[in-house]
Amino acid sequence: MMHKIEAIIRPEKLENVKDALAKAGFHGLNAANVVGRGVQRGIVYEGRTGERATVDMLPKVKLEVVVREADTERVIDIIERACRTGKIGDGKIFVSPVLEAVRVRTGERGDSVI
Amino acid sequence: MMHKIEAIIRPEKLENVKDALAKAGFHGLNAANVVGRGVQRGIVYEGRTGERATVDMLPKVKLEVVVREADTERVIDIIERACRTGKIGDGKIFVSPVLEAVRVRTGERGDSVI
Amino acid sequence: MMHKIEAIIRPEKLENVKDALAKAGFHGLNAANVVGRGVQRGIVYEGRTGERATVDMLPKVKLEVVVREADTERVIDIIERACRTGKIGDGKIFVSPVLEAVRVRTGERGDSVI
Amino acid sequence: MIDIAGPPLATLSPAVAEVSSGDTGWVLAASALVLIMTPALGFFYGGMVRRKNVAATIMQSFIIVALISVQWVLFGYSLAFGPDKGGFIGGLEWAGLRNVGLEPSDTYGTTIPHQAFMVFQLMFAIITPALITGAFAERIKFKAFLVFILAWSTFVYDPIAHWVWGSGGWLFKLGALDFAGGTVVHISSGFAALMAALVMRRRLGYGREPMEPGNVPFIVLGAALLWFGWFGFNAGSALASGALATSAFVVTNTSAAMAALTWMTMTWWLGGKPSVIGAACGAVAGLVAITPASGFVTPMAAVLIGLGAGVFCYLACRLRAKMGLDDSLDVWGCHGIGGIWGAIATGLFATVAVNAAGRDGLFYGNPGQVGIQLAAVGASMAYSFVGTFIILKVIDKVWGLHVNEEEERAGLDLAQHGERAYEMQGL
Amino acid sequence: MIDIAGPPLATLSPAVAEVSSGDTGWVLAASALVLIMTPALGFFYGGMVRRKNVAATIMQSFIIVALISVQWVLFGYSLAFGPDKGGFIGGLEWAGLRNVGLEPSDTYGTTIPHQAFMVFQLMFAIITPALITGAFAERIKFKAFLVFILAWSTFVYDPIAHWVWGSGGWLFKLGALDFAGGTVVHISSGFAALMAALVMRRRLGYGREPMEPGNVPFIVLGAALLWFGWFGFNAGSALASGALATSAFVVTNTSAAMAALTWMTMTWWLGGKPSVIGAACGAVAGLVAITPASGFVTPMAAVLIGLGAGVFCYLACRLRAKMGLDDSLDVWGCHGIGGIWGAIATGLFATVAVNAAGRDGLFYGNPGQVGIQLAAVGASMAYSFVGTFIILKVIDKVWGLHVNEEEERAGLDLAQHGERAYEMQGL
Amino acid sequence: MIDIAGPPLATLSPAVAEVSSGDTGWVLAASALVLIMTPALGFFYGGMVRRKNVAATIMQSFIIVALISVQWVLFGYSLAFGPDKGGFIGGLEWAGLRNVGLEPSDTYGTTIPHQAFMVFQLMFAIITPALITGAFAERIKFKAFLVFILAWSTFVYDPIAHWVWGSGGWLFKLGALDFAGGTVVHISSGFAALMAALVMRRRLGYGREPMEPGNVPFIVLGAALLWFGWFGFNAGSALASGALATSAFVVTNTSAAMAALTWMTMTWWLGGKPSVIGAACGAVAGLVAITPASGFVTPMAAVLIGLGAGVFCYLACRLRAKMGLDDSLDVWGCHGIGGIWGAIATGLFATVAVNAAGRDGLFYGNPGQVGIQLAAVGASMAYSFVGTFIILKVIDKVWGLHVNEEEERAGLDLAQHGERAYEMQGL
Ligand SMILES: Nc1ncnc2c1ncn2[C@@H]1O[C@H](COP(=O)(O)OP(=O)(O)O)[C@@H](O)[C@H]1O
Ligand SMILES: Nc1ncnc2c1ncn2[C@@H]1O[C@H](COP(=O)(O)OP(=O)(O)O)[C@@H](O)[C@H]1O
Ligand SMILES: Nc1ncnc2c1ncn2[C@@H]1O[C@H](COP(=O)(O)OP(=O)(O)O)[C@@H](O)[C@H]1O
Repeated sequence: MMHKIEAIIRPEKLENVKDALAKAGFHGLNAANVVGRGVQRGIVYEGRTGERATVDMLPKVKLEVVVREADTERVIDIIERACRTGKIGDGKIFVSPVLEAVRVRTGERGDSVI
Repeated sequence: MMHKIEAIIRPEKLENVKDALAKAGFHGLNAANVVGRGVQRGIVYEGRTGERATVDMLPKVKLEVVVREADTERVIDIIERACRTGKIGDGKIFVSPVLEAVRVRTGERGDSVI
Repeated sequence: MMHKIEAIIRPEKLENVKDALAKAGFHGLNAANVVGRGVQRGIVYEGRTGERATVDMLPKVKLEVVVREADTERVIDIIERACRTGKIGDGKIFVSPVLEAVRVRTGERGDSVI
Repeated sequence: MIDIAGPPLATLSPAVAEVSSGDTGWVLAASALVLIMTPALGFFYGGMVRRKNVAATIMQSFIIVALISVQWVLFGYSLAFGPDKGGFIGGLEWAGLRNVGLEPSDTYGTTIPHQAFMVFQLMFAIITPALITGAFAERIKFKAFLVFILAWSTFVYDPIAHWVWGSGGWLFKLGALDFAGGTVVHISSGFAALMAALVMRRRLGYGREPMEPGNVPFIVLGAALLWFGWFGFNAGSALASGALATSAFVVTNTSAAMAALTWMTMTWWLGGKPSVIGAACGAVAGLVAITPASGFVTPMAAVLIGLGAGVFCYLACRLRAKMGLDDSLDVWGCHGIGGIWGAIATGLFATVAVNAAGRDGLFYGNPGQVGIQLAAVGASMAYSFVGTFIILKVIDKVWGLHVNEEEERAGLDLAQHGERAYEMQGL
Repeated sequence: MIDIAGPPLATLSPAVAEVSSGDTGWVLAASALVLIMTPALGFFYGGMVRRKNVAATIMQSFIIVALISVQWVLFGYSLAFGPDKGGFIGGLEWAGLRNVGLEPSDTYGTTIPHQAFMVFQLMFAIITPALITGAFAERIKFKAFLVFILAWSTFVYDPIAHWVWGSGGWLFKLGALDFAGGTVVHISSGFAALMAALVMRRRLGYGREPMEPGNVPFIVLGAALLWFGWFGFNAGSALASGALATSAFVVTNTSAAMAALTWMTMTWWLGGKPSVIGAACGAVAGLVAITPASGFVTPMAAVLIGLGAGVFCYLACRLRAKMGLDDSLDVWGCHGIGGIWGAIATGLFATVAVNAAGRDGLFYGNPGQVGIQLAAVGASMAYSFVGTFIILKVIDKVWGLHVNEEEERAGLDLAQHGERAYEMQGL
Repeated sequence: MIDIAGPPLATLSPAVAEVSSGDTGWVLAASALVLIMTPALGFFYGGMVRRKNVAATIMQSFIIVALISVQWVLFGYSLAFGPDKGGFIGGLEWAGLRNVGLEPSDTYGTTIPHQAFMVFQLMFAIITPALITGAFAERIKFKAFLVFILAWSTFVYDPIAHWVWGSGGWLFKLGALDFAGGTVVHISSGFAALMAALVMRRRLGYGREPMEPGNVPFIVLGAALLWFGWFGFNAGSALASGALATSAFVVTNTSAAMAALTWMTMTWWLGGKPSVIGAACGAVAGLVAITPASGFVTPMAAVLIGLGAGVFCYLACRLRAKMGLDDSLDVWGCHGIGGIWGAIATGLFATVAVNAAGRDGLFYGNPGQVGIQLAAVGASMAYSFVGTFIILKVIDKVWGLHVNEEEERAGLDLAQHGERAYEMQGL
């Protein structure tokens, strides 16, 4: 079986984590822009003329890596290390099961394609 | 175990559902822009000079909330109520299993982090 | 049970695959822009004045279709055929379990809603 | 457009009715420059609103160009500059431009075709109501907006223009100095905006949700084109090419520059960072403040006028925000306060050394001028304030002023015009 | 650029060869104003296409400025205005601007340097082919485009310009009134566009997929700058500053304004919502229609001309859409129909009260003028129609006109120029 | 602004101190045109940077307009044009515009108000330092930037302007031909840019990550407005309307056009596709190269000058890239090399047939002119190079030149100004 590791991280950390994963041999991944809310309830936005408002949804990047079950811990570890600043807003990682993987180019199946 | 609740909703309902979830104590969530097609097969787009075309992919927001299994029903309920207009295009909610959750900031694991 | 089929494909193939799915009766789906890296490590970008750089994250579309377990193979097959060019970068398909589906408009549950 | 006591000089010599090709060329060029200011304002404002409202906001300025161009030709010009009726309004004798021909008028701009004066004035009639649109941005119904503009132009702008610039106008006779429209253009629109912000409900989420400007480059584009066009506005108001136009050109540039630097510095100091939008707003504030003074003051006075504009207008905008008033794009702070500061500054810094046809101000030994300036300010302020109130209330009763909540959430671009500003990036 | 029967007035007095500084200044300023119109057109068109084609569309207008500027200096000006050959074309005696110096010509613009007339005319030669680009937007190969523009300019524009404006040109002699280029510029390009839409295949997905405009603010920016520049186009065509230029300026503004209001109202009425793009297109249609009339009609006539432009051009665009013709950005509806309406309207509303060197139209007791106008319309229409057909067919044979499907899907920005208009937001 | 040997012609006839309305109108219009060039440059540059830096980049140009406008009035003009001190610098006698009035100067622009000359010159003083900003784009601290601009203007630009244009300036006396500022504007800024690229560290990821331009339409918008404004720059430098202004106008347009075509062709040939950005850069390069020559050469010479600009500047930019030098937006390639080519080309193609007050160049039998041109080039190049080095080093020591890594990653818009260019599309 495979796992999908979804990490919701600070946008500015994407470069870091991409490099770290590549170094460890994990090339396959995809990422998208999301906005999110967590313990980090938002930041104060100060307008043109000093008015304040709270932005509760902050821009994040959602990184997805599908890996063999055996690699899950290693990948989590790499992501954690690459993304941790210790401050609120560092993000979350979620792991979920993946039943099958297909390489579109060839039709190959299974965890060899990832 | 945890569940990931993915709700594909009308963009204009995001504000509503965010507030409703926060009131019920669910702060953690993320959202992204998607386009989708469902029973609502599309709307007619009328061009500059009256020509018509059908847009079959409509803009939606995909909201993701990871929750403890025990909270799943409550969260579904909150989302349903906040997003229902009764008209086609209200959206769908999908629930899938999540095996693990990690807080990047601290390295904590398990359903206490969500 | 249901499956979520996530396909990361070339953006220019979205039109194709949408049509093919509709023809086979699969209307429900959603899609989003992502960037991704895989075997296709990137392309060379040539700047204004001839300087080169490698873009390792390429724009892709992530298509999601939730289907009845029984339809999984057919949908994979349709996607594969609609998206295959045989060249690196054709993309990947991942299948994962979905426990529940809800139609927001009516509150209906189960695989009849998809 | 110099307002001085007594009958306009030109009327004294109605015989000199020859068209000067140099002056006409300059006034036509200046008219084109002022024309581009209103679409420029559309971008200045359009860049400040959220992206769901950018097209609608630009549209408001653009369509005003069209609307007032027609109104002016049909009757607006006649109301403002036609034969005087009791010092308050012009008659309809010139409606449809009857009697407004290609020979010079014997009253206005006596070396250029009467129609050249008419079209130059038109550009002022266009931009003034357009300035107000910043006050009700992102929430007004398009239909209500159109009616408002037409009514406001006719019942507020045209009379005030007559008072100040029309031969026979009562403020004209009082001896107020207003070279290029501080009172008529900026104070009238600035206080109309204040009233609009008082009458209309605030934008949904105002003060809670961030209302981030949708497109900062558009703001700067608009400000730059406003600056560019303002040379026509002020230097064109000499209605001739030469020394006075040059002087107006120089002080206009100087005040804009100084105010841009000042406002930016204020944001740096009070807000922590030098704001790009602040620099753009500052330039506009400086242009506003120099407008009435532009034919009467020296470049060094312009430095001070710009400095004052940067400080006063910025503080006025902050004050407005603090009071929770949703004058969405700070028309009052910029044009109302900038206009008042300019009118007063004219009373302070004016000198006949720059313009023999003008008057000296306080610092040149004529303290009385400040009082006259304040009278002109007060009159147009009060009239515009009350007039705007009545017009808005009537419209609200008859058609409703606001879009409904759903439309406001969706944005005016889609809700009012059925067009998104930018192609939906629907993959 | 007044076309009236008989030899041009200037030739009667070749002695008066002195440069007027006022007139030259105005013509240079007007030339600069017209220059900016072509990039403005690029934005007007660029905003209407989908975002994957915006840079390529803007590029088409921009590179035409460059291409025709060189063509004109090398031989284009000589073909259009050089010594007449049988009423049909100018000779190559002035190629490379030989004999085109800094003294006034004894034929064209006799109070300004000959090169000033040449460069003013150049701006018209630039914008005319640029107008056509709206017809084949989003699908033409860049190379085919370049060849087309060069050939069309040389074989279609230059001759027609000679017929109508060249001394000795046959339409010139016929007595057709065309102040600033209704026939030469708008009808020729409008019908070239129609032919292009007939010859070329439609955009992929046309009529099925929505083709949402990529950037509405750019459309308005383009329209506003076109309006601004059109003052140079029309008022500059007086080739002197003064009463005639003023009159042209005023009617230009009035017609544009009225047409913008009208078109917007039509979209409100037939489409349900007042369209921003409609207001912009309307302004352009009004500018087109007033072009031939701009030196001959009164402001009130301009109101009616603008009204007609708004109604007729809008309906023409809808008709075009209904016929499934992919004149992608409605060049024919705007320029072809607008140009015809303008030419006819000139025959209706022209009056020597405005321009003694002109003629009266139908409403001023000269019904014959309409016929002359129609002859000029018919001739340039037919010539442009046929010429465009031949050029396109030849190019299609030799290089192919269309990008391939894959390139069209990807967009011309990437496929033809290797550049995306906006940075990929690759996170 | 013609630099010829001997005392300026005007000083010979100080009696003729009357203001010409035609000339003044043209110079004011030209000043407005040049003013818009600097914000235009902001868009030209702003479009080339990544979207996270677009507002900050536009801001740099915009705020320079403000900063130098004030500097110039306070002391800059006096340093550059005030009473000569040893051929090297002007005195402070004209600080605060003392003695700079509305009568014509007896030295500069003798038919226009002295302030008109002053404000026209101001526009050149504004754009020159703005050009340099392309060299350190996307990484300079805003505060350091402000100090740099103020210092560079004062210590580098003002002296060089004095040498070349100031009456008494040593290069002026040498007999170098520089009609509109090839040396003063382009070579000085181009080599300042080269030095900036040498002193400052490269952008993070330079040469590894793609640095895709954020907004190509803005690049073309900027280039188009630069082209438009450059008519004021070059044709305005005649300081009068008439034949010389016309000639400058025509060659300016021709060179820009030819260079745009050439650069585009070079990218097609060497890069595989005709680049939109290339066409825009080419136009600018052609404008740069024609600048010193614009009052002295024929249109056919302008074709060759444009051709050379397209080839040489493009190759210079590629060379720069190959050397790994991060002159981010190719200021050196465009302005440094374009300026040198223009200066030399002036020495080659100048002819008194175009401008009797000028000189013949090599191809007209005066080989010595090339040497004089090279002397002027060398002097301003060397002075600017060294001056820039010192200023940058001092600033780096005192305040630091670079933003830190985190700020650079986040982009200058947020890091330096706290404002995003485009609204976060936070759903
Ligand atoms: N329960 C959840 N479901 C989905 N996404 C979540 C959830 N909780 C947090 N997130 C995402 O994770 C991001 C970071 O969470 P946050 O609580 O701010 O981090 P931290 O735990 O370090 O303070 C949020 O912005 C949100 O996008
Ligand atoms: N089978 C599916 N898989 C993935 N997404 C779906 C599926 N069916 C519907 N959706 C998403 O849900 C959205 C709303 O569905 P729709 O059928 O229009 O709603 P309703 O059931 O209320 O009519 C669609 O736009 C699409 O994004
Ligand atoms: N392990 C993975 N996890 C998540 N996404 C992946 C993974 N591997 C590949 N992808 C996605 O699939 C896309 C196509 O993969 P690629 O390897 O380039 O295709 P191919 O196998 O045809 O060469 C990538 O751009 C990336 O978005």
